[in-house]
Amino acid sequence: MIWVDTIVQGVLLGGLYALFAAGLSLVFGVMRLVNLAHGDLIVLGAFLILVIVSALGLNPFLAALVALPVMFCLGWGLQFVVLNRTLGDDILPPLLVTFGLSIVIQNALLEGFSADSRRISVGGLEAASVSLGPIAVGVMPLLTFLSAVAVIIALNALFYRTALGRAFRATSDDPVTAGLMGVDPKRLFATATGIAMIVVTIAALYLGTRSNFDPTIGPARLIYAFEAVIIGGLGSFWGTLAGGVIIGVAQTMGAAINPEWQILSGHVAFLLVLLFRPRGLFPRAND
Amino acid sequence: MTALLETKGLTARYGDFQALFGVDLRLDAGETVAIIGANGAGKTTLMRSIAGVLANGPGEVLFDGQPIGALPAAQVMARGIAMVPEGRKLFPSLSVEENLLMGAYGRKVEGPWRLDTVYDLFPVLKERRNNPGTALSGGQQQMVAIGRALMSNPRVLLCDEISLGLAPVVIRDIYAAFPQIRAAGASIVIVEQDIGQALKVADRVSCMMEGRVTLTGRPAELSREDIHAAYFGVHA
Amino acid sequence: QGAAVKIGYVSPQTGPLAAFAEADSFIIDGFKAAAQAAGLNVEVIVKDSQSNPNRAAQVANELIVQDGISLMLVASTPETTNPVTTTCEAEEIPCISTVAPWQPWFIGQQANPGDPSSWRPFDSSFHFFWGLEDVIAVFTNMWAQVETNKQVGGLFPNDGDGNAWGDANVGFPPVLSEQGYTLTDPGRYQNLTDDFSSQINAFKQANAEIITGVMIPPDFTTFWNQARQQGFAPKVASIGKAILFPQAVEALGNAGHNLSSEVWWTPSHPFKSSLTGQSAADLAGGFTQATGRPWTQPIGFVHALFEVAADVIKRASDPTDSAAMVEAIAATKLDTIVGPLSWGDGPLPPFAQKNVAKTPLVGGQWRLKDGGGYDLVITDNKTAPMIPVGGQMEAIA
Amino acid sequence: MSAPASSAWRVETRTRAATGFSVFAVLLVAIAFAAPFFVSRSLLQDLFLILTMLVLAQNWNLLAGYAGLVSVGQQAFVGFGAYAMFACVSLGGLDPILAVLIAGVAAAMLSVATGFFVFRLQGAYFAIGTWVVAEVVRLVLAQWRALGGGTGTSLPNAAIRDMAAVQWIAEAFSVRSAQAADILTYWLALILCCATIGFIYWLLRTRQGLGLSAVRDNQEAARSVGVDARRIKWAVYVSVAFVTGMAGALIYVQKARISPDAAFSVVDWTAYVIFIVVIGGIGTLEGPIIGVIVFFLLQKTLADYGSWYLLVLGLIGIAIMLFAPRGLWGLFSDRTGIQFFPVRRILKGGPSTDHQGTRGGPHG
Amino acid sequence: MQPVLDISAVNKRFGALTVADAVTFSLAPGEALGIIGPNGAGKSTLFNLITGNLQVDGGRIVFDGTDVTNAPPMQRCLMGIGRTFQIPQPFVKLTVFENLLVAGTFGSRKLEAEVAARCGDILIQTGLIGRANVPAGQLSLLERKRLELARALATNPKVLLLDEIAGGLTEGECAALVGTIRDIHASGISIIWIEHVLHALNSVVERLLVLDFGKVIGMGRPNDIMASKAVREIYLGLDV
Ligand SMILES: Nc1ncnc2c1ncn2[C@@H]1O[C@H](COP(=O)(O)OP(=O)(O)OP(=O)(O)O)[C@@H](O)[C@H]1O
Ligand SMILES: Nc1ncnc2c1ncn2[C@@H]1O[C@H](COP(=O)(O)OP(=O)(O)OP(=O)(O)O)[C@@H](O)[C@H]1O
Ligand SMILES: NC(=[NH2+])NCCC[C@H](N)C(=O)O
Ligand SMILES: [Mg+2]
Ligand SMILES: [Mg+2]
Repeated sequence: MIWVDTIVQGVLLGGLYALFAAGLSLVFGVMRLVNLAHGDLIVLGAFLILVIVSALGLNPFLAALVALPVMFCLGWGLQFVVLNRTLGDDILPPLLVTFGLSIVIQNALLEGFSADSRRISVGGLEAASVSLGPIAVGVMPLLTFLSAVAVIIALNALFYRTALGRAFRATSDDPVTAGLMGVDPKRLFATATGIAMIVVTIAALYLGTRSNFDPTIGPARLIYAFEAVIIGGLGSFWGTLAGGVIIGVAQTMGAAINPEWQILSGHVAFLLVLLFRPRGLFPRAND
Repeated sequence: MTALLETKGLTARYGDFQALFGVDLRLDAGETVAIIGANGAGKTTLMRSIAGVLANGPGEVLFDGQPIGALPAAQVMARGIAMVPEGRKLFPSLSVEENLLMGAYGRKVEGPWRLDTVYDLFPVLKERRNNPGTALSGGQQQMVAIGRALMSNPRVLLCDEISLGLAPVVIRDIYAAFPQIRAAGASIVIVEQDIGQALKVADRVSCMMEGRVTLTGRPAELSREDIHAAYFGVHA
Repeated sequence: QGAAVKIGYVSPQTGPLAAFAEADSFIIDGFKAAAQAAGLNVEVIVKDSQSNPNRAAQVANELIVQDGISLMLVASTPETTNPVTTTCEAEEIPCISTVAPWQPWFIGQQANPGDPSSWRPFDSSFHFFWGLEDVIAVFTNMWAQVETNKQVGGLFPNDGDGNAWGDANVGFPPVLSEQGYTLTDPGRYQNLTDDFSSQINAFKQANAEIITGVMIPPDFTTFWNQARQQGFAPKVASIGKAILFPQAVEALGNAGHNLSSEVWWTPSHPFKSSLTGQSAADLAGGFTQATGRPWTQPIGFVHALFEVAADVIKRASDPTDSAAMVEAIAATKLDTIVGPLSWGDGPLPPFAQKNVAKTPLVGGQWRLKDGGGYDLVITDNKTAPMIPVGGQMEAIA
Repeated sequence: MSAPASSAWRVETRTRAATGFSVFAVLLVAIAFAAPFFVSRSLLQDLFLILTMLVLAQNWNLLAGYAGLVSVGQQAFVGFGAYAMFACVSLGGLDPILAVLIAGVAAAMLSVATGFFVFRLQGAYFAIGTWVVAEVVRLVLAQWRALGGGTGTSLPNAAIRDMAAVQWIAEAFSVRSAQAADILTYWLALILCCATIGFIYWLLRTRQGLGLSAVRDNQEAARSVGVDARRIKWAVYVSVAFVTGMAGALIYVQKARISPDAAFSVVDWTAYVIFIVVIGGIGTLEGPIIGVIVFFLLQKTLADYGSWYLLVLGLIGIAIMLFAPRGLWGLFSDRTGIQFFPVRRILKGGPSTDHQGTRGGPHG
Repeated sequence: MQPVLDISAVNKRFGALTVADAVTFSLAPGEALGIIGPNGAGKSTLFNLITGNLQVDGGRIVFDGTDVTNAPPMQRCLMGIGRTFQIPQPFVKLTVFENLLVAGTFGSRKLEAEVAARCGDILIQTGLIGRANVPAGQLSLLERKRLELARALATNPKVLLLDEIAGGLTEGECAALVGTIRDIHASGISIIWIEHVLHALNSVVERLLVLDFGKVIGMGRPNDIMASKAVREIYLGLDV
């Protein structure tokens, strides 16, 4: 029974990681941009939601809704003004600029909000649980997982059912030829980052309600998000979800043996997957 | 009468390397112009400069009398200049149909070319509509590339080496579509190494060598020797 | 009078540990004013460790080598105190540290922490705070007030505090078994863990009614939420570090009610500052007035650190001479705002006698106030009867 | 196109600026060795910091700038080297100086083990792979109870005092042993730094270095002319790990206290190092030298402004990357054509003497 | 005599596209073979298979009596296969001379000092001596093509694979190039040359191989091949 519970909890945890990773996957998939500031952007989102909650007295879910357009614009501008300049064959410029950005965001938040531990409260929902047979599952982790699935479904629909998604894929294949089709790659990339920031906002909501956060907490989970994206394979959203779940389950299984191995097992699972599938589980055919 | 599309003294460079030296080209409405020239003469460079993919140096590109030389590719395309790029350049992640739909992404105007009329033009594509574009034969890929460009109902169609790497039968099939494309109202610039093919479809021919136009004329007026000289830089 | 005596002070003013240092400038301003009034010619050079142990060692070195300080003061968690103390030891500069239980401070700086026979006292470093024996006593005293099955679940991370609290020799395990408690300790987890279901399962299986440990705030929140979601409801939860600061408890919403913790200092501690004569309540009130923020426990200790500094400088034959300063520190007998302090005579094992001075410790519970927010109520004072209790221990509803 | 005529060909690498610089460099190194005689201790410690960061930066630059292996996991070797040194000294009772050497070997061995894994990955995957590997090494070492686990541990004071030559230096300079240890570690750092720069410069001037430049420019073509790209990259990866491990060990001899979070800090040992290289100019030997000086000055002037310091540092890094991607040295060298470490082989002599001279940037 | 290069039943596909279809031929020591065929026929791909830049899907490649089907490119280079790339691939940040030095030292496992003079001679032979100390990134296309040839020569090959090195040359340049290639051939190096400029090709090679859709559709003496109907139709298209 404990093993079942361990796996279920791991899957739910994987949902959280997939949520952290989905925005990264989008940005990585469309423009090969390795965004080291992703974790900090999630924290930024959490602070934004917190500010909205305390300023307008809104329910956190509504506050996240209010934050969405703000974060979209922020992402759009960031990509258009700064990150577009770093794209190219060389992987260093994006690594460096986003790392710089990560430091800037962290320290700006420290200046603005101090190092205090914060929390977005969702009241009774925090402790609520539903029982699935003999296993008690928290409502918030379940919501997190379901949101992750919803985000993945939505991103897939966007990618495979809309003209915009087509343009994303085409531009990702070949920005120059996409230009001949009337795509302005710079704006398109900005839109992609804007959408990624919408996902970031959703991730921020769950980060902020699950546990405490402070301005420096972002990078700690970034590595799991990257692992999820890479395990899944570049450009596969379902793969990203699978990657998140693999890491989540590896962590809880490792912890069940001994909590010392919890985080290590997640990393080891990642290394093992890559040892056998260096391009991830569901790589795109052409890369 | 102003030309539909005109370049005046167009230059272009790749870094330190100058690829075009003051190219003048003119395309009137309804006309088909062929550009011929050896490998590396600068034909593709000229197409790319017009389409806005390549930032061009001094010199002008006029479309309907308006300067478009400084516009990015997306805006050139939105005004009605579509290109079939050298090497077809299909999007490997997209199916045939999605590739075609991409063609209308930046310019959605009513016109003769829609998904169904493109399928009528190249019926074989309809059968393969859900295949990845890159799983087709070279000739079929070329059809997708042409169809994709047509989807925006362009006023000018730039075709770069559409016969490249294709068997003669396939080339014949593809060129068989040209009368229909012209009839539907597009003016065409084709780049072609196959001189015979070029002379057959074109109203006028320009020959390029080392970044310059060395000869222009109507096919009937041009002698073998002239062409040969312009093409290879020497008299045969 | 000659040149000013230079005091170096290192604390984590930015980064994740910054809450420990939030009162620094308030206290140092107070100290400077008081020192001047007392005719002391001192200069305080403040450095920020950025919550980073590498940086802490580096700034300590700068203080010693560049600024030529005569006395090092350092506060707040082993991550700050240990690198600074190690540096001072090597440089033979007198160093006084606080706000870290003495074991992680002392044992954490031994070359082989696993081998007690190899432990050596320090030459020039001195520490004042309580120790694990105190917090264990306080916790078990509190637990004794509530009817339980004596099954305890332990949550000890793999960090300076966690390794010390969970240590099989000096930590909780031996004392708990002595007192008839059964400890379930699943193992050292890494900080910033996102899932505690393995611990919760282990505690459920052991039917634990008491939870204890020393956690960082985000981890405790994660644990506590997950425990409630999975239907694990202990009667008592006594946690170090995580619920130290009122903001952290408030971040738990209503779920912080009746969580218990060790209490090192409150405004109701019956002590006065040897420097300013202020009572604990005055000091806390002054801080709230100056900054608009609620009082926190480190305030008293940082203040006491400067009290000792002033006292030592007054007494030292030559405050710029290391040996003289070390001698003066070792001879300290001072009633500070955190209680009486003296080195060399505490209830400590022989190896720590010289370098450690202990301060009183009591236990308390966070209680929800009617209008929102929390009060810290002292519920056990058996270990320090001079500190008044404010109520009885209550089981978590 | 005339017929081949073997005649007196000559190949030169020297430039006038470089000849001038080499005289200056020899002088500088001599002065640097003598520094303990006349500079203050705090300056000496600053110099130690600069030298060790420079070693790390030159190594990362060799890896990323010359071999195209962008690693964000160099902290694995810093930390592993440091832990190996601690183990040798605290548990094995060895002299710290010997332990530093052993630490280098240990780090090289670690790199062989991890190389099998990370060399399966390319580009951004490689970068993230190295980061994960470093995390794994950190988490594993955090379980090593004898060295304090997650708590960390300190070097016994006696170990430093009894270090070879410390007593001797203490007497010669009549200083306390802590200061003597500083002098010794400074000299070691200076030797390590000179050896690193010398090694890299030597490497670049050998045919392996030429092969490395070729691989970086065009791997396919390099393979086609007989360059074993894989072997060269492996060799670079392992030797970088060796030196990085030694630097890590040396840094921690001086710090005397270690904990997993500090020793495996991605920010301290990789991110700052990358900043240094990029600010100075990647793919040049001069760049990291400029970079480390700029970095150090920034740190000195801004460190007391808390979060603002890091904020400004981040902004400067972003600005340099966006507006001067070849770094400060690149800006300078592009304008003046000056190089202090020329590696370009210039062909002289031969039957026709009218060769065009050369100017322009270095290989990078 | 044992062939220096023996290709048997080599296959290669890119997805649905077959670019080498049971290609079989061999090259005698000292022979010069020309390969022609329409664009995209798979000529360059064939070179990539011979040099190991691409892996075959099936078939065998034997060089100098050794099976090299699975050998990495650098090993084949060491054994004596030198090549030029159709799209020149210079080491752009190295000078022209250094480009040759890389090839000379690695391609024949020698020290720089030993190969420097030979590199100098090759620079003279290929007319690049005036640009010896210029970064290769600054060369014009024609110079890049010459560099390809020079660099391949510097590896001291037994077999030289030339991919469209005469495209875009003027008559005079073309004649000079043909002269150079003849000299190289005369020095005993076997040559396989892909070229669209037929008169240049035919003045050097002894045998022509025609490739179409990855298939060998003709092989023989140049005059016979040029006269064959299949070639006229497929390669020259409709006659001009
Ligand atoms: N991206 C580039 N960078 C540098 N030089 C280039 C680039 N693209 C083309 N060139 C050069 O510009 C010149 C003109 O090339 P272009 O592609 O326009 O020729 P083309 O006439 O289309 O030849 P082909 O018949 O082979 O397609 C050539 O010398 C070519 O090498
Ligand atoms: N790496 C690759 N992946 C997929 N397809 C490829 C690849 N390389 C070549 N091709 C395709 O294989 C076919 C043959 O290409 P190849 O370059 O061998 O032709 P070629 O005969 O040399 O033509 P040209 O005369 O134009 O140089 C072309 O259709 C090309 O697009
Ligand atoms: N850039 C992206 N993430 N693209 C999404 C494509 C993912 C798609 N589900 C696949 O399996 O291929
Ligand atoms: Mg072209
Ligand atoms: Mg080819």
